[in-house]
Amino acid sequence: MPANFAPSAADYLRILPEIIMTVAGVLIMLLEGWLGENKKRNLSVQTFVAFAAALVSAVAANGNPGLSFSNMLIVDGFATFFRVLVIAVGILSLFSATQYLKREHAESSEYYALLLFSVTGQCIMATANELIMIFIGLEISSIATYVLAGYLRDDKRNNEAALKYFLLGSFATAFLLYGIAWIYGTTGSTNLSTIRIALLTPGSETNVILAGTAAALMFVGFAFKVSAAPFQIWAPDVYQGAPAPVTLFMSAGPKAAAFAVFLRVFMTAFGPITSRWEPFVWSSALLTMIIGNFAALMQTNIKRLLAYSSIANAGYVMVAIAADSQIGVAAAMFYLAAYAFMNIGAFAVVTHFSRQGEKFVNVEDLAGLGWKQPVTAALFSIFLLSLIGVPLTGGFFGKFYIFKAALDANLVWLTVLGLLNSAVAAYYYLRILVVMYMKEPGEATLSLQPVGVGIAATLWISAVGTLVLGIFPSVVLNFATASSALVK
Amino acid sequence: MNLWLIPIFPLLGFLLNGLLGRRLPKAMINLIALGSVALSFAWVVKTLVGLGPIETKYIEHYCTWIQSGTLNISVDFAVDRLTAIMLMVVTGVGLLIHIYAAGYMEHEGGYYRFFAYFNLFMFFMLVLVLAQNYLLLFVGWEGVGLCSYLLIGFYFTEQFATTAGNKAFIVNRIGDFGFSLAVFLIVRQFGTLDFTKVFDAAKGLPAEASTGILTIITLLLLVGAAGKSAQIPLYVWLPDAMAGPTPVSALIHAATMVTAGVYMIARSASLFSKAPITMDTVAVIGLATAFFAATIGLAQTDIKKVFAYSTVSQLGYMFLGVGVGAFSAGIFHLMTHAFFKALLFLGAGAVIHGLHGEQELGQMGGLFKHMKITAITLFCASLAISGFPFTSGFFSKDAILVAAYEHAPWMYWVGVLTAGMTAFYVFRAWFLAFTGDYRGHAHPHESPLVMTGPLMILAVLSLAGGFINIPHFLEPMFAERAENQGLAWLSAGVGILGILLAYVFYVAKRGLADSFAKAAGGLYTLVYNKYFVDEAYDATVVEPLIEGSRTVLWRGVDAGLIDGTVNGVGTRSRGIGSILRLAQSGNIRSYAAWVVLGSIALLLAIGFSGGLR
Amino acid sequence: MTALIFLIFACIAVFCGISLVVQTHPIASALSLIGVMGSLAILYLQLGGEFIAMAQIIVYAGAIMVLFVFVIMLLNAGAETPTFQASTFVKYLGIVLLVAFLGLISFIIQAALPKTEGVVFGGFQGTAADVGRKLFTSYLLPFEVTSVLILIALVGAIVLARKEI
Amino acid sequence: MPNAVPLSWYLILSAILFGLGVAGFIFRRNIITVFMSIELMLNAVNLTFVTFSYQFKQVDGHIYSFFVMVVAAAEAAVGLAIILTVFKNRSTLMIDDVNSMKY
Repeated sequence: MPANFAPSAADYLRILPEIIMTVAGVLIMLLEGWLGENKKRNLSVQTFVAFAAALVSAVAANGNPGLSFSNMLIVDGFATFFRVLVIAVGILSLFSATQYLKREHAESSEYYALLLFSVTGQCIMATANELIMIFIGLEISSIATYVLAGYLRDDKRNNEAALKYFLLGSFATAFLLYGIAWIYGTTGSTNLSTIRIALLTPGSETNVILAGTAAALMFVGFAFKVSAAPFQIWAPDVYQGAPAPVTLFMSAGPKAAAFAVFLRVFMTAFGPITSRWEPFVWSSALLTMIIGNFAALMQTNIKRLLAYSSIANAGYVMVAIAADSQIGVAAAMFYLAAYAFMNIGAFAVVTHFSRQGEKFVNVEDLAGLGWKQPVTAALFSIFLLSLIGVPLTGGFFGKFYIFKAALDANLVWLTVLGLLNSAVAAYYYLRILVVMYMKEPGEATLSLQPVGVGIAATLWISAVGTLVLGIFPSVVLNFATASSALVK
Repeated sequence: MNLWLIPIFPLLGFLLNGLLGRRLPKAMINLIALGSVALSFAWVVKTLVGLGPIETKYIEHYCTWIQSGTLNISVDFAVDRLTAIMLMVVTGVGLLIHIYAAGYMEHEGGYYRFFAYFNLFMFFMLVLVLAQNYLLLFVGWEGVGLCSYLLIGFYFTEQFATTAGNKAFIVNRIGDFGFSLAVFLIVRQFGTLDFTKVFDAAKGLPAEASTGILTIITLLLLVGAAGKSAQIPLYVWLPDAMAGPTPVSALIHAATMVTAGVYMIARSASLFSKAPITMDTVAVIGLATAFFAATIGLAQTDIKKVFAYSTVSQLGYMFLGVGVGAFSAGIFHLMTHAFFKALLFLGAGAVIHGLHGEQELGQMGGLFKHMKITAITLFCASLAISGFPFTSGFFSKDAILVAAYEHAPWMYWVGVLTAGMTAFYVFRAWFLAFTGDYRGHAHPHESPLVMTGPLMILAVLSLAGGFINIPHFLEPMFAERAENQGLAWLSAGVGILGILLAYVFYVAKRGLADSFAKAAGGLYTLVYNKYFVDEAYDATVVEPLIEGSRTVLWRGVDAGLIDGTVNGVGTRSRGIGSILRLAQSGNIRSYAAWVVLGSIALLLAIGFSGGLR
Repeated sequence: MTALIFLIFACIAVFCGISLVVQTHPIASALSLIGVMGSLAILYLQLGGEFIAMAQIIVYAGAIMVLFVFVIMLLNAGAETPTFQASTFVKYLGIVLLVAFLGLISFIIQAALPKTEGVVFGGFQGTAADVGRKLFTSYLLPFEVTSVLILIALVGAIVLARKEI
Repeated sequence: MPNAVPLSWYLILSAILFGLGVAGFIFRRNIITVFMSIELMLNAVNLTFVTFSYQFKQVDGHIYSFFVMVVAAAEAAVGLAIILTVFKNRSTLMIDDVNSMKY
């Protein structure tokens, strides 16, 4: 325990992104009162500035990596990767939310503030080096997301989504906490590195069993947050019910952050007892892929379909975790980045298309989009192709690395079944493409307005991101590989 | 040599036409689309002239694509003799078909879109051919599949076109599954994807140690090749793919893309030749496909369908060739096939064009006097595909059959029989279309020069293309096979016999065919319905997939298990509607029950078995 | 003495816990929960957690539960109306399974836990001063971060409950 | 009767309470009661923390349970607000009635 507890300047620098976002969140709520009704639109600009500043400071913080605040936080490549990722997700969801809120006549500073706070929580998760910090970060992120999911509180679907998300989320968190309590009891600490050391010291057999039990309980909590089977069950309902830009955010940000802590906890703290948790991650990965892909086959609601696709994608990342290697971690990181872009892009199209009150959310409604708005449809196609895993997109390389990592770890059957799954997955993405390009435009498509600035920005950035990750994967992959070494 | 320019031209064409095409006049679109392919062709010629005899492989390295651990994949293009042939075929035939398409698509909607996709296809096909490692090849491989899908579904208003596009895509996914698994295994085994390194490493492996893994890898590659090249059992998509515009059928589904599987096997010859089991499988699949598709071709009445099944059949020949180790013969046939099959399709397109969209042979007849050029050029192509002496097909097909004879004589005999059938049904189509009396209602007319020009060039190539001695050219890469004049003449004789039979059945003694079909009865029905393979696929693969997930997820688990314990069995089973519920019942408590069940399962596993070891 | 107190309050806690699960009226459930919390506070005291025992009473039983009761009153929530009749067999099966599962867990804990000395009253005193010292040194950051959490809860509750968006 | 209580008794008690919380979540139909079951689970967790704190003779466990309480308070505020909105829209507190999205 360090003797001097007073935080140093370096400590503050390392949590500068969180500080910026929190302060900005508070300021924006205050600003609304001063600005008055007609200046509301500037709120999104200010939020963007805050995000951008946080992004810069997150990158800057990586220049001076290390532990801070009595080992509560760790800033390293891994943390920076996920911080940048979740802040980027925040920015993209901000772009698409602005237009949505205006459309629903629900623009208010609280939405932006909650978005900022939620991303703050995810940044804390990314940097946390302590189970208790992870827990608090997770709760900040989750509670803000619960509220966002029910943001349009006069909408029945919003309510239901929020309630389901909240009740089941808290339920799963209780399991996570119980796991934390047991790991504390087993090792006498909640610091990840200390736990690792404690588990490495040759102890009694019972100790390992208890640690395994604790790992299983924590697995429940994390698997719930990343929507991995058999704890994926909340995701379709919540994704369907929440406002489209919130779904966009939920499916990328909190998920990425939850995977970050998942990776860090299981690789660092539970690294010594791999043989205990690897099998259940393995089974969960397989189950997740199968449930996600096969259930998506028969969906008609596009939000629900994408929700199942999001579950299936979580399954692929679980495969990378099951590989339990440095390459696996790097693959998971890469895939999460690629997934964030393609998924956000897809949901941005849904946001744009659904119109006020989310009237048009069926796959069939998209009929003829390819002719009515060729550019939107083309961008959507890029995202779908990436989700299918066609070369030159991020999704392809993501899957490539993941399955390569799995093969390197001798998970031959998982690789075979995973590849089969991604072959099945092509079918339901394809259905969207077919409807878009090969059906006559229907009522929904004909009444479509041009794409607004915010959603256009989201679409283009996501498309560029997807393609860049597919054509020049080295840039991100090298960073991921370098930083994955730190997670051990 | 700037090899990268070769694929870049069509890519530029795609971008220009794709982004600006809507606002450009047709002449401009033509200029961009045709010009880019012409430039690409010119650059190929310049490169090949510049490289001279290409004794060794010429490789250009551009950049490192992926550096991950020990795996290093770079963007490299390479030219060797095999590539040179493919480049000439792809850009040359591609250019001719582009020119033809400018005439054919004249009055179709979405003109710019069509050429944008067409150019994109050329780009990916050239990447596929030039690639120097498996990953880059896979990029091209997937890309051409995508373009094929887009172009099959080009007439999006027709429901059939969309389902056909789906079928093509999904079957190709099965092939891709095999291919990608093979790629992973190659990485695992050799630590690289670079062709030269992989093949050198494979050569260095001792036979006992390598046979097993190489057999698996090559079998998986074969799955990929079979999907792309429409071999049994993955051939079902190709006949349906004819729903696309005819130039697409000619370029993608006859001359170039579908031969990618053959090219890939020839490219991986070093791996395949060390896996005798796979080689035999390739040969048997090829032969079976050739025979099987030929029998189906006998009974088709749609002119494009006839040629589609003949494509499947000819691809089977190529597989037979590479399967028996005669890689050069396989590639030889690939080239000549590109000439005469492109010609057959373009000719068929000209007929359809002249008849305003009529494709049924029953609605044709006596067209010779209306469209002489088309008829004559098609006749040349038919001669070539029948293996008539001294046409291109004669040389290439017989090279394959002779090699097959040396491998196993029975393969030769089946092959010869197939050759006879091929000659029969191709000429059957020709006679039905061009001789006799006109049976249709449209006003047939000859196509413009922009369409007949390419036909004539291809006709010359189909007749004389066999004198390009490909096996000799490829000798440094693949050992040349012995010749056997006697066998060659025998199969040519069977071909001529087939032509004569067709003449007897459809010109000299009309009605004989019908009575014959009647006599065959059930057999004819079976063949006419393509052995009910499509129906079997639906029943065995597609339906169970959908139905299975529906049944298992909707009914089984939740209704029985969760609701049973939570709410009591009695009430919930009331009403049929409530039986149809998933695990996703929408009920929070049931969701929580799932979470609990999952956790209990985990804990039990940990507690009892000491951690699921 | 320690054992007796433990047994008494453990029994109260379990009894109240069961009561929470079986009562159909939410107010009854809420009161049961307060009972659990109160008895747990005593157990905390036994374990030397004086600060946490007080917080348990003041924060949990005092603030959070009042909020619950308030909402129950506000919404005028009545007793649950059974929407179905669970068959007796299933009911008893459920109880048996639950007891069996709890027994199993108890057994595992009993067997797997390292044998340490028992709890005696006063064996360890975590005074409020100790807690405070740690909270503002080692745990400074999480402590500060929880302020964000509270802020979110505040904003969230307002967003969801106010009249217009 | 022994004067010292084995630590495992406390842990068993917490496991039982946790299990009761889980049971409450699954078997109760009033949303508020379901939510209270979660609070019961969190209480069980707190007991575990405090027990282990005794075992290690350090106050860290107390601090963890303190944080859990803070989180529980925050959750209660937001959760009850969500329940309020659900009630406003549907005029019901029965959890089984909130199932419009399924399959």
